Amino acid sequence: MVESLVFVLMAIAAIAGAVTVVVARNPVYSAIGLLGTLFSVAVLYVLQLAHFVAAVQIIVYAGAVLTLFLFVIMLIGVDKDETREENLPLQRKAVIGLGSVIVLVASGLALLTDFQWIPAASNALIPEATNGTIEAIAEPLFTTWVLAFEATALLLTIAAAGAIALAHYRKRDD
Amino acid sequence: MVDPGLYMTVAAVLFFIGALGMLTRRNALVMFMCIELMLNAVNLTLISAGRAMNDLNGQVAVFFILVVAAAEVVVGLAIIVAIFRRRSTASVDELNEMRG
Amino acid sequence: MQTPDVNWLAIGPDLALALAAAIILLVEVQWKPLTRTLGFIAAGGLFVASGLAVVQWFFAVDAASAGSFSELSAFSGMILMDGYAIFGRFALLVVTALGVGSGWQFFKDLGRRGAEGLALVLLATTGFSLMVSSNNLIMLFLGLEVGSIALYVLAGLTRQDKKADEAAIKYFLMGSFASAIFVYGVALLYAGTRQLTILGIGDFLSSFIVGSPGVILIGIGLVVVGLGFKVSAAPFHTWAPDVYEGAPAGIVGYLAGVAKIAGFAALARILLTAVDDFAWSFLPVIAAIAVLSMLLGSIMALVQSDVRRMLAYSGVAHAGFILTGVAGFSADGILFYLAVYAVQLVGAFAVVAMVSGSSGSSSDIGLYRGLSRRSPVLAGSLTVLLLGMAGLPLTSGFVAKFGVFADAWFNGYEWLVVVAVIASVIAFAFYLRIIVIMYMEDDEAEVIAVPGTVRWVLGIAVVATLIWGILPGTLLNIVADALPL
Amino acid sequence: MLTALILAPAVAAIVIALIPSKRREVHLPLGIALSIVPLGLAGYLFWVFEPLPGYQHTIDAVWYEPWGIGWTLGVDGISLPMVVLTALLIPIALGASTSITKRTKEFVVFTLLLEAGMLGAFLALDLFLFFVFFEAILIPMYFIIGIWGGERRIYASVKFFIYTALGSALMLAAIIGLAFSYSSEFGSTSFALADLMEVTLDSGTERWFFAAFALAFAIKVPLFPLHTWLPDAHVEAPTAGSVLLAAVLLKLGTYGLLRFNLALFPEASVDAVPIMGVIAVIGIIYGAVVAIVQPDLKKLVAYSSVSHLGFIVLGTFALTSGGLQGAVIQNVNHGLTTGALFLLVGMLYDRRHTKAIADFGGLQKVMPVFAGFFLFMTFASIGLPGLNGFVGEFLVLVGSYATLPVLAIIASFGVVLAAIYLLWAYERVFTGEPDKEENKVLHDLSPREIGLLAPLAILVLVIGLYPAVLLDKIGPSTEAVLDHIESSTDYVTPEPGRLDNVFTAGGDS
Amino acid sequence: MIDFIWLIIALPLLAAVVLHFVGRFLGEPLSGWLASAAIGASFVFALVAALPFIDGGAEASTVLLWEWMPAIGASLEIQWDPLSALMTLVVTGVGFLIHVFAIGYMHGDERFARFFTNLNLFAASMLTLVLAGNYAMLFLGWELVGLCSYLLIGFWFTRPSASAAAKKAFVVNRIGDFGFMIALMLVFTSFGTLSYAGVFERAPEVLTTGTATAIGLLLLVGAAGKSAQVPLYVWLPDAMEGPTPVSALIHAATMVTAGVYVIARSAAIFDLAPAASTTVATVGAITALWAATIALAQRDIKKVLAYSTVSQLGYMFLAVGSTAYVAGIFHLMTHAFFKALLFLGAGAVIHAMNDEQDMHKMGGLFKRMPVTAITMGIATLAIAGIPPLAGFWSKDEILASSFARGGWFSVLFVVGLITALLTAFYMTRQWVLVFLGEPRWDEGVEPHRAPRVMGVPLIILAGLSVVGGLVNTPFRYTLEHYLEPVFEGISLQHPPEGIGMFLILAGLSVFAGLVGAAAAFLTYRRPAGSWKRFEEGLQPLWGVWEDAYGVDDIYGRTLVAPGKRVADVSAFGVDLPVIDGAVNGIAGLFIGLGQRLRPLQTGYVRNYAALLFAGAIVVVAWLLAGGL
Repeated sequence: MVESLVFVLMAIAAIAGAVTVVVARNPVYSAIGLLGTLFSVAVLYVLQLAHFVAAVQIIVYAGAVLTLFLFVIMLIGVDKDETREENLPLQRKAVIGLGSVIVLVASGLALLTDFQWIPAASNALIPEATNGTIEAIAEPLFTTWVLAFEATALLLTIAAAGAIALAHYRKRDD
Repeated sequence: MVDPGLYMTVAAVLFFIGALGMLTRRNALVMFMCIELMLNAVNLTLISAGRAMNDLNGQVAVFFILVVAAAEVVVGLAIIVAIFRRRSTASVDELNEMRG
Repeated sequence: MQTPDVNWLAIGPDLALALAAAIILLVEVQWKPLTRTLGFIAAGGLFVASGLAVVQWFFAVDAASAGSFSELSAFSGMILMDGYAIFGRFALLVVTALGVGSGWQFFKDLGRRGAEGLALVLLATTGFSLMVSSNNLIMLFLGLEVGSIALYVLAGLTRQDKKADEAAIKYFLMGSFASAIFVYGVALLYAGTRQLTILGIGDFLSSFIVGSPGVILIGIGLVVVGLGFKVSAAPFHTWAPDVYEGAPAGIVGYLAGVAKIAGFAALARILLTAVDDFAWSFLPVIAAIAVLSMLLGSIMALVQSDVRRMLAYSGVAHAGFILTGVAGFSADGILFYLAVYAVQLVGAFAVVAMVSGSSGSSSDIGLYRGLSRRSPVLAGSLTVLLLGMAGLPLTSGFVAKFGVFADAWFNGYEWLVVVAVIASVIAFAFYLRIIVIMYMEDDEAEVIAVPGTVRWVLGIAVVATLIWGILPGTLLNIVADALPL
Repeated sequence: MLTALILAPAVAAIVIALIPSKRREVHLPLGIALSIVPLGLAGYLFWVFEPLPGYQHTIDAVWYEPWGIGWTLGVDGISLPMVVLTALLIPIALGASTSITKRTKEFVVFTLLLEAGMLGAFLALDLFLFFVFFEAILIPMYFIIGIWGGERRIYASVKFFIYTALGSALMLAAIIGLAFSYSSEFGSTSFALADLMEVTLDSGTERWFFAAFALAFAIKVPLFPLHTWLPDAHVEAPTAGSVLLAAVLLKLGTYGLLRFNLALFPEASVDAVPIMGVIAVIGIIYGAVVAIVQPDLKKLVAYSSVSHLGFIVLGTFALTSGGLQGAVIQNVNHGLTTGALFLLVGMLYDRRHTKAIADFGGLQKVMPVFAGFFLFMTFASIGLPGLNGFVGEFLVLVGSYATLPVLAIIASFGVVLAAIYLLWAYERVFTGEPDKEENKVLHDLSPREIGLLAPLAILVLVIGLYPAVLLDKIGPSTEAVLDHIESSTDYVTPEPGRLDNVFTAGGDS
Repeated sequence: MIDFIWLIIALPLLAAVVLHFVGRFLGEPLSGWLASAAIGASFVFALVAALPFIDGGAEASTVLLWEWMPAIGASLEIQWDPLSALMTLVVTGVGFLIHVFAIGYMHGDERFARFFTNLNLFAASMLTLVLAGNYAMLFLGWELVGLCSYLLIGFWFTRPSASAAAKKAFVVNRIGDFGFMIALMLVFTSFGTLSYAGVFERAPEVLTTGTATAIGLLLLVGAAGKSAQVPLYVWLPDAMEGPTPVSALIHAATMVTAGVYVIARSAAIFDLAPAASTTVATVGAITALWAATIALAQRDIKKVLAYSTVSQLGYMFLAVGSTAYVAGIFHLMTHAFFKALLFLGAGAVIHAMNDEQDMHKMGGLFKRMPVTAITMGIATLAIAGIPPLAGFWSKDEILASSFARGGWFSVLFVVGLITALLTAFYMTRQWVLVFLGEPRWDEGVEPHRAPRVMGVPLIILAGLSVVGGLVNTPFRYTLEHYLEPVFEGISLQHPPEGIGMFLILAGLSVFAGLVGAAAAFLTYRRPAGSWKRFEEGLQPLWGVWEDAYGVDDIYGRTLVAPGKRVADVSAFGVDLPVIDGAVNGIAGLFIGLGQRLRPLQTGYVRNYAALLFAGAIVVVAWLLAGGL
């Protein structure tokens, strides 16, 4: 009962945030909207016992990433309203068209077919199985997934090296 | 007890909002946020699905996707900054020398 | 409390590359050595990696022949060490070596940032090599991102040229968009099957009949789109021309080659082994994409005036041809095509880089006028490579095309083959255009001096093109063992 | 033996490629010298060839086993003449190329590669192998036209390349299809002609495959209305190029029709007889008519080729021993006469740097020997009995009358037209008083040029009077082709002289 | 002997080859004598070989030289029988004389040797034709003589008119050959062989009347081309551009009679096709009259002879058409004598008059060149059919035979009779214009007596023209008996029996001849003014005759010009714009398509994303549609 209530609220909040991201004319507002979405999605995680992931979501996203975004926005000073005049005549039509097609397909799926999001869903939920505590996550993370975990190291190395290579200007460079 | 399908639907909606954002906005940063939206949708999907199937791997996967997102952000912002340095704009509409 | 199942051999090559990259970065920070020194380190890394890959190969072949397939999956099923993966990895290594060799001038020009450049190249290769060998779709996604992100950076690495930014940002935004789509597809596949591993999905689908496969189908579709982007198949190709044109000439060959190899290797593996039970439903789509790519690519290439864009569109067409092989539903045709095409591509771009200068912006076709006089080596090898891409007999390109066409026909896609052969004839037209310019129009511009590394790269590419064209068995016999688990 | 024959020119090409471009004086002589080797081999081959049906000196080496492709070579009465002709014309073509001064080395290399390719195409008995050669030939020819050609050489070379490639592309599809049918019938893949002849196709598929092959070869021949690449290619190509193009490359088309279409798709071939016959005859008349008013000598000869090759196709699809023998021997004849005519035009061009008929007149007075050769070849090409052209055309006409009487009659009118356009051209170029100053100073043929033409002239005469030298070797093979068709379809070759088919002979059905 | 029969062909051929290569060094007159010697030798050889036939009883024999095109029953084989022997003798005999004459005539020409090369080549070809034992070989000779005629008509190639005439001759002949070839196709399809032996024996059993008629008519087409019959005669008058000996040898004595020979040869086939024979006869009669009328009004001395040749050939066709083959061959022989003589005489005159050919500019030459005048006079009488000269006997036999055939042929007989009258008229007119009356020469012309080398042949031929007719008189049909074995089993048309009938018919034709001759003599004996007035009086008919009914430009307007237009249209109206245009059009289509598609690649990331996303949706939708 509570779950459903929270779900509904958070779902609405998430979508609202998302919409803000897309429609807000000022990047700063978009960032705020994104923040909202991230939070509400984090809550939805919690609703599904993904505690650790939710935490990471808040820390990494809301904490690091979004700050970074805002920082860059300020840095390059695009914190002003974006013009709405469209220099691609077809673009807006295309977007609307695509949007309606999606709605069409989706409703078609929902109404005409017995579409199941999770055909392999088990009818009995076992909360312990998916209780995403740190231990629970850590165990597969460092056994089955250890290689993937190592691979993330590469990712970060690249991110670092790449960022430096792109943005960091040494002397004697050009 | 909420039907996991609903979670998935919310995720789908988020995903498509993000996608449409990609098509409408011309500020690289915002487009980029839309991508973050899409990734969030993916995460939500994974978690909901995993929960419904009593499988923890979903959550583990989400962890990695988060990392990827973070890395992408770093590089992406670096590129944007680099461009801004030379062109002092973040509007990709002004980056269309190459076409045809 | 189980312990991680570590298999050093399985990740040996990747480890070697990653180490080389790390060493390069550290050495750079510490000693600021000559780029040449770093080059040697990179070469060493590549060499060791290749050596280990060869070891893996023999191990894999023995294991396969012994029937002990369990030995071929490592890290508790996270990655595979089957012939398919190793072949793909080896191809990546070769392309990397050739790419670095041909783009050497570019790294030199980068000055201090050459270190990052080299490191990123090696890391990208590592990522892609993990991608082709991974069994777990999330792992595959990781590899994909490792590679892609590195490529985004590489595309924008030069500062001589504003086009590079444009290329980088376009590549980056589109790439992230595509990866998001791809990973959503993965998520949906997971939702549909409770499996994240390719083999797992395969077993699941072949052992259960899914009542409402809708979510799985959507998943397949999105995965196809995401990887279709990487291999620049129409209509997901739009980034390719701009990136090829904008990115530094010295790196484009590598960039294009590895993306194609990894993308197709992954796509084929997923389609052929994971969701093969849905072949009946996705093969028509694949065929359609193939047709679109072949025709659009060939026709658009006809009207390009910039050689790099032309090669980009020809790349689109080639994606179509390889997809024809996918429609033929047999891995070996695809692998062979990938290998020979990637080599030709890197070779061709080596020439392009020489003509328009490593980080030079323009590669207008006019620059090639009378090239046969100004540099017979470049003109001659480019001719051979282009003829190879065009698929003329006695070049590997012909054997490759023939292979995929035959597969498609044998799999009941006669009409696709007919379209494909016609498209390949259209393609002749623009390959010939370059040759015409080089040989049949004279222009006494300055002579181009070709450094040794490039000579080596071209020599290898040309010889490979001819050898595999005249004695295809030399490679086909290997490919025959390189089948996915 | 055959392998050596194919490799000899290839090796020669490599040898010459290794000589630095600076030593430009050696390339051409050396090239000619080396091209004597394959000629010798071909001559030997001709000498030891037994006049029997079936293939001789066959080689069957595996190329790539899983695909069932092989280095399968063999020579029979149908390919033998073409092989000899090819080997003979290369030294002559090279000898006629002294006027080529830029990039001599590349020129010689390409010519020799071309020879290797052509020999391979004529000797290949594996469809994959054949296709490889068939397509590979385009490359050197493309360069020969494109680099050493005339004003519009690029247009011509690209047109030539794309056009012919388009045809062969569909053939490739058909080849794959054949192999597939074979593998689904016999379980193993093979591209060997002998194997694929075993395949049983349903008539629909067979017609499609026939069409694909026919298209490829029809473009190569070229048959009306697919001929327009030919005049351009001829006009622009250098002398050697034109000679080889007309004498050998086009023959790949007629040869292919005879060797592959008839052998692989007998049923469809029999059904296609009227169509192919009509197309051929249209070509004969049309080519001749168009040739009449051509202002350019090379174009005129080119269109005359269109006309003459129509005879070959007509003979091929007449499906009588006369017609087939005529077709095969006409392959050689057209090669000799038209090749010689292009040589002559080329020699004229070297002196005067124009090919326009209007620029000449009264040449017989200034260069009688040249005029003599030209007239000789003209009459050979008109089909004067006693010269080779007649043997082929007469065999074809008389042979095809039994099955395609109406077409044969129309076709024989092409002989009249041939007289008109060639003699008119001769009249305008050679007779009258030489009026233009630059024409009065032209020097007659040099001994070298006479040496190039003499062998052709001798062959023209020998074949014209004693065609048995070829027919004896051709006959058994063409008979074998007929037998194959008769055995695999309900077609019966009409026997002239049998009372019951005096007037009901064949008919167009 | 018979095994070496091929020498008859080989000797002149050899001489031709030798002359071709070394003639330049032999020079004049040696090369001429060599040529003459060669053909003379074959004459002697032929004579010896023919003796057995003359005293009768010898079998015709066939010698196979070698297989030519076995697949279509074409082999090179020589048929040695009375007919071929006779033809050989005529060809070699007359040929020899003309060769000798030419030595004088061609004196001083810089291509003297080349002339004799071609002349010998012609002799060899003609002999191939007549000695052939196989239609294919016949066709070989048939075409080779055509070639030689082309070469010799255009011998003075620097004259545009000459080379044009040469081309015309060859092309028109080709049109005839077109029919001939189809005939051969029919023959082969019916018999499975082309050799005389095979064909003639089985003809009755194999051939239906239809086929026989078809073959016959097609042969006629060929023959009409070669023998200058209506409507294909137009090339012969132009052929007079060639040197006069050529006209004499090729266009009077030998080549042009090939048609007659072929029809006589194919008697076995025509025997089965009466309709074809009738056609032949009719064509012959029409030609005879048609050409005769034209000949009346010609001013060019050679043109008169040319048209008279056409007309005489018409007689021969009339003969063979009315199945009086012997008569045809007989006339062929006699005509060879006197027409050759006439041409040579004309040649001598032209020679003497410095290449003047217009008879209006001659006259009074009798005193200057009596030999020529007398010999030509004899020939004129001969051709006019005045007994007992050769022409009388042969022409009379033809007329008599056609009369005897009755029916339609009696109409043809009348035509022949009229022609006889006209012939006498124009021949006499010519002789008188040339030799009698007051000289009308251009100033500076000094006619001189012909050299002996030219005179002797004239005299010999004159002798033949006198006695030649006696080989086949109603009193003794020697020739007929001689040729019997050739035509055995074939119904031959003979002149009516009985001396009375003969006298009547002979009387008629002689009367016609005398009337014509007399009329001409009286008209043209008088001074130029008067006969000019006479000719004026016959206007406009005379004018029509003079320009030969304008047939040439009728052909020009109805055939040549439209043909050229067709060629022009198809070359520049169809080939380039339409067919080639289509090819380039398709190529352009793709380029255009590409250009049209380029804007798709806008360079805007949002567009790219839109495209990609749209693609994604399509793919997904398609998968769902297919999968559910």
